[in-house]
Amino acid sequence: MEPAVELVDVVAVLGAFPVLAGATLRVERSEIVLLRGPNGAGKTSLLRLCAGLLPVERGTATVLGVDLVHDRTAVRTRVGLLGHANGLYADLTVADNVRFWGATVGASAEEVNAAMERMGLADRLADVSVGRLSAGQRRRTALACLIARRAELWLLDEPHAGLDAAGRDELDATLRSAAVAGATVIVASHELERAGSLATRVVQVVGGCIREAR
Amino acid sequence: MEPAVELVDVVAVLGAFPVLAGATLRVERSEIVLLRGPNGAGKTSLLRLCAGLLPVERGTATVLGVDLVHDRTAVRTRVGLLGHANGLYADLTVADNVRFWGATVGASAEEVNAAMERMGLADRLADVSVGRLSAGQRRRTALACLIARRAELWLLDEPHAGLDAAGRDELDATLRSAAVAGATVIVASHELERAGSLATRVVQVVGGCIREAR
Amino acid sequence: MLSVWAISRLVAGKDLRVEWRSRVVSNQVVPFAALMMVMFAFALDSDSVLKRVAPGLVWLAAMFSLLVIVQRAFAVETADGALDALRVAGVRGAGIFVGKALALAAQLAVLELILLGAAIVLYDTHLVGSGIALLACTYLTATLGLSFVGTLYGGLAAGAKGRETLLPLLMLPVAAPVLIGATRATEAALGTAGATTSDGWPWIGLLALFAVAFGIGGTLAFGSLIDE
Amino acid sequence: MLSVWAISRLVAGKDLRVEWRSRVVSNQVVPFAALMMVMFAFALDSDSVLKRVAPGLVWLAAMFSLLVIVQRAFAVETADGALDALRVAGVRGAGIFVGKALALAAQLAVLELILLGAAIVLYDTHLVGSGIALLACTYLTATLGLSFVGTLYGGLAAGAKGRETLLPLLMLPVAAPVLIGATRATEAALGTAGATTSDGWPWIGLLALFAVAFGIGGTLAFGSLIDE
Amino acid sequence: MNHFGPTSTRFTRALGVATILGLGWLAVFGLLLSPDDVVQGSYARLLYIHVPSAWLAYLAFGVTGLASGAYLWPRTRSMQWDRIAGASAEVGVLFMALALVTGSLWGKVTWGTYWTWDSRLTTTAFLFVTYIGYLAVRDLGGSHEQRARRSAVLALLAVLEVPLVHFSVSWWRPLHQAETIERGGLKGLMLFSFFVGMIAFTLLYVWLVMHRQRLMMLNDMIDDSGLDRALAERRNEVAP
Ligand code: HEM
Ligand SMILES: Nc1ncnc2c1ncn2[C@@H]1O[C@H](COP(=O)(O)OP(=O)(O)OP(=O)(O)O)[C@@H](O)[C@H]1O
Ligand SMILES: Nc1ncnc2c1ncn2[C@@H]1O[C@H](COP(=O)(O)OP(=O)(O)OP(=O)(O)O)[C@@H](O)[C@H]1O
Ligand SMILES: [Mg+2]
Ligand SMILES: [Mg+2]
Repeated sequence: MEPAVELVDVVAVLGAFPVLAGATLRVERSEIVLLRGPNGAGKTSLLRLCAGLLPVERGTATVLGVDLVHDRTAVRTRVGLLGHANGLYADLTVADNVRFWGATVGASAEEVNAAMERMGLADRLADVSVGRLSAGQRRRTALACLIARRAELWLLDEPHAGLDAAGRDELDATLRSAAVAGATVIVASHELERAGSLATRVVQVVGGCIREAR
Repeated sequence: MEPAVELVDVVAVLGAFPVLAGATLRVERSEIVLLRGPNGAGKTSLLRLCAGLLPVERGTATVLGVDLVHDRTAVRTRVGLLGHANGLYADLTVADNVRFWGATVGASAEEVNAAMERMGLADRLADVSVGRLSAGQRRRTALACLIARRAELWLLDEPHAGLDAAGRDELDATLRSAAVAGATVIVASHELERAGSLATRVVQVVGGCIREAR
Repeated sequence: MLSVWAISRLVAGKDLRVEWRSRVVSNQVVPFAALMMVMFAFALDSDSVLKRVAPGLVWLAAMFSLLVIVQRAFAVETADGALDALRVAGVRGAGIFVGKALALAAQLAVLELILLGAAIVLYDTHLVGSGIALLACTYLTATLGLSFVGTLYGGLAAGAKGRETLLPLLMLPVAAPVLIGATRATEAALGTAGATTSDGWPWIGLLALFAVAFGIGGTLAFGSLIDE
Repeated sequence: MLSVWAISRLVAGKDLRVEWRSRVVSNQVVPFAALMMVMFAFALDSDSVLKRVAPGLVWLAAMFSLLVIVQRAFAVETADGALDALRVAGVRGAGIFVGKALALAAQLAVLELILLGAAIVLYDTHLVGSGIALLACTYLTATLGLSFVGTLYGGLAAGAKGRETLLPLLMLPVAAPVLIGATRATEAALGTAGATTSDGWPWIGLLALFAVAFGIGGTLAFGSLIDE
Repeated sequence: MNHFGPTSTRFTRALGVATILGLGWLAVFGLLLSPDDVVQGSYARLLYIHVPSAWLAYLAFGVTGLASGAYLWPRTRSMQWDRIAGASAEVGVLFMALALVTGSLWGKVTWGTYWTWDSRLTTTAFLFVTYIGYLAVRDLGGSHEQRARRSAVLALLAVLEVPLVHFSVSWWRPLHQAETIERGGLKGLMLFSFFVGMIAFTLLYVWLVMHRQRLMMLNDMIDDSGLDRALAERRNEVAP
């Protein structure tokens, strides 16, 4: 089977700045890869590139068999991205949000409920507006939206930040079971102990390039 | 000497929701206190209350000798708060931002430079607009602004989130030396290992109330 | 993958639900528009002039309100990165465009109804029987045209620096033909300054053409406009 | 603790620097305002009417531009929680108010100069010699008045839900006296519709009073307005 | 040191010379040889600048539209089209401004006012602002492709306004001259001078667009070579 992500010498720019400066990376299906590296190394950019949000300037990039250089949009329904922002509508309730994001990929009501259940949002918080949640509760909602999307490739940018101890354990379990079920997971994180024990492979990002570690 | 923070049975509301439901806490000068607790427990609210941003509904609250029930504004020049948001101007450069926030308390140019130096922002990044920084670089800038403010009471809401390994070490060293120099530090965090080893005391927040731990 | 139409319904439903929950348009934009009518009356300060220009003022007020509603509609999307999330979710541009334009049209339609009513009362204009059909057509085509233009440029400005100010710059000159057409057609419908109903129908043609052009253009192009 | 005046200078300097770096007002609001003048002319569509109402249109356009600039000025503060940070930094409300109002006034002053110039050319109005002092006084007092009102309500709306739409609703009715006063005074200065210069000076009194009232009121009240 | 070479070639130099000659020719015919108008006297000579600049602005916006279409069409996609579109729009805005200014001056001497709310004048003003908006969007930043795609879509929509301006005189409140020239309103030496003006302005347009377009290409190349340097710098960032 083709690899989930295959980047060869990828350069990507924002403004005139090369956020990725020749990144080469290959991720097989069902792997859980941890991206680590200093601030400004290009982790977020790498994830956004894989999600088809950032254009490839030079090099070749294939994600889930789709060539990103030619068509960045085709891959999108099949990946799920949790960025630094949550992508939630503050005026809608938690349930509305999860339902909406689930609906964009045609998730059923049960799947939506299961996702909310999983992140501990099913009872008291379901009908609270997102605008009234604490930071961690919002992050949980965003994760529930992601889970409801049943992606083949999960891209997570510092997913543990803001979550409490229980939420972290729940998240790790979710990611592990997703990987077992055949999904591929790429996590960018600065919490090396936690994310390191979750990952099957650690990759170091420095200066827009990739160095394999461990 | 009076304690840095003395809360007795404090109740605070947002909308109709009691975010603090009778919190009692006493923090002595030069302590480093870790607030831990599940998502939505009220950690952020507690910090905002101590900074004079959230009104006291019931109970008594004294911060740095100032009675918050009567005057929430008097305490503000003397505390520094790093919230979930960074409070930066995206169109200004890193140096402009740190200079501006330093100037609000009359910090000198050297102090501003030292703060930027400390967070590793002095060379390449100093003249970059904040809008072009990565998440962690923004967090570093916000911390530099905080350091330049030379507060007596430091209130930090998940300060480690987004920082890389070097930044975390630098932050911890900064907080320790601030405490040695007489400042008081209260940190809300979910990274229990790191923040736990930094703190001199751990306090558990649950359901808007405080339970001492350890 | 959902069809464009399914996505449109989803997005429109979401936008209307946001409005239902936050009541921003109903509680704030409607009074704003009404207020604007009063302000115009102030600035002009002469009954006879007012009566003559009432149709123009209605559409001018509608256009400024549109600006505010569009700003709000895209502020909701960009406040927490939802527009990015929509793109990653593979929601196609066409679907977002049609969905947001429909929700916008629905809100604008209500607003314009109130404005027209206000004009008829405030400025003491009269509706002649035969003009009703003309007025209804104007109302329909102009609302659709404005919604399409608003959504198109709202999306383009959404990601940009200083979007609060870029949007009016882009939108107003392009929406101007709608303003002219709708004003002339409304004048004809109301019989202002001796205009007759038959003067109005050619303008409906222009308005319809405009709505169709921007509807199709937007549906085709929106995806590439909001993509980086 | 810094004096209110020092804080004001700091805040005004910061706001002007943001504008200097982003060029939003100069590149986008100015064309927008110019465009608005054209739109009004369009909706009114009669030379004789236009000439009579030109002064009113200038101030109406200035007011809508003010709206956009205020929105931008406070969007900068709330985008990343800087307003909260200012409050925690113990920056007193009075200082923020005066500082932001001054920066606003500076930007508005430039804009109005352009609008007045455009009106004189576009609407074919003429400046009589004796009216220049009157016009200058109008310009000064109206600009200050508008800036104070704008800053006050901008701050009030900044934290609120749907601030894009709340601000116009709050601000326009309060700014209406400025609109009327400035219009009448400008008419007198330009000699529109037979007005003479002496008709204008009482309006300057009103404008000055307004500016002083909102200046003092804002300085005293701003702190408690932006505080939760 | 010049890595990129000048923006001129032998052809554009020849074109430049031809343009200058054409403009000189226009001055001779327009100012000296053509007769005074019966009604307007000498002021009618403004026609030889006013109308060509307005028509060349139309042409320029049309070219922008065509080039944008060519960019968006997958088979012909090339950054070259985007640069032509941008250059043509810039020159078009310039010509439109010239038409507005000469029109205003002309209006002052014939209608007694710089500006009036006639349909042609107003729609012209809108067209002008629309293309200023187009240029503002080109300036928004982002990658070259992003710039090209966004502005191409915008140009295709904006070009729809050109017929609106052209036909507006016959729609309402006409004060401005209706189609005089198409209907053969000009005769003899006046018509000839007008043609000289059209030719001179067309040469000027082509010349300006070629240079501007090449300048843009060089700018893009500088950006790209800047990228190589930035890449090297970025790769040298080290792990702490
Ligand atoms: C600011 C004022 C003016 C503007 C913006 C303006 C604009 C234009 C434009 C855009 C055209 C091209 C029309 C087309 O073919 O579609 C044009 C043509 C023309 N203009 Fe003007 N104009 C102005 C003032 C005047 C004045 C004052 C006169 C003379 C009294 C004048 C005489 C003409 C003539 C004779 C043509 C050629 C008409 C034809 O044969 O198509 N313009 N003008
Ligand atoms: N604007 C609001 N209106 C009503 N309730 C709110 C509002 N903001 C927060 N809350 C509620 O207040 C409670 C405490 O929030 P707070 O942000 O203090 O929690 P926290 O301990 O910081 O949580 P986290 O670890 O997720 O950051 C939460 O249950 C939240 O739902
Ligand atoms: N809009 C932009 N324009 C120019 N440069 C940018 C922009 N956004 C980010 N950058 C730069 O790109 C580089 C990579 O950013 P990225 O967000 O990918 O880093 P990261 O590895 O996620 O960092 P962090 O750990 O801080 O989140 C940074 O050096 C940053 O300064
Ligand atoms: Mg990042
Ligand atoms: Mg919190």
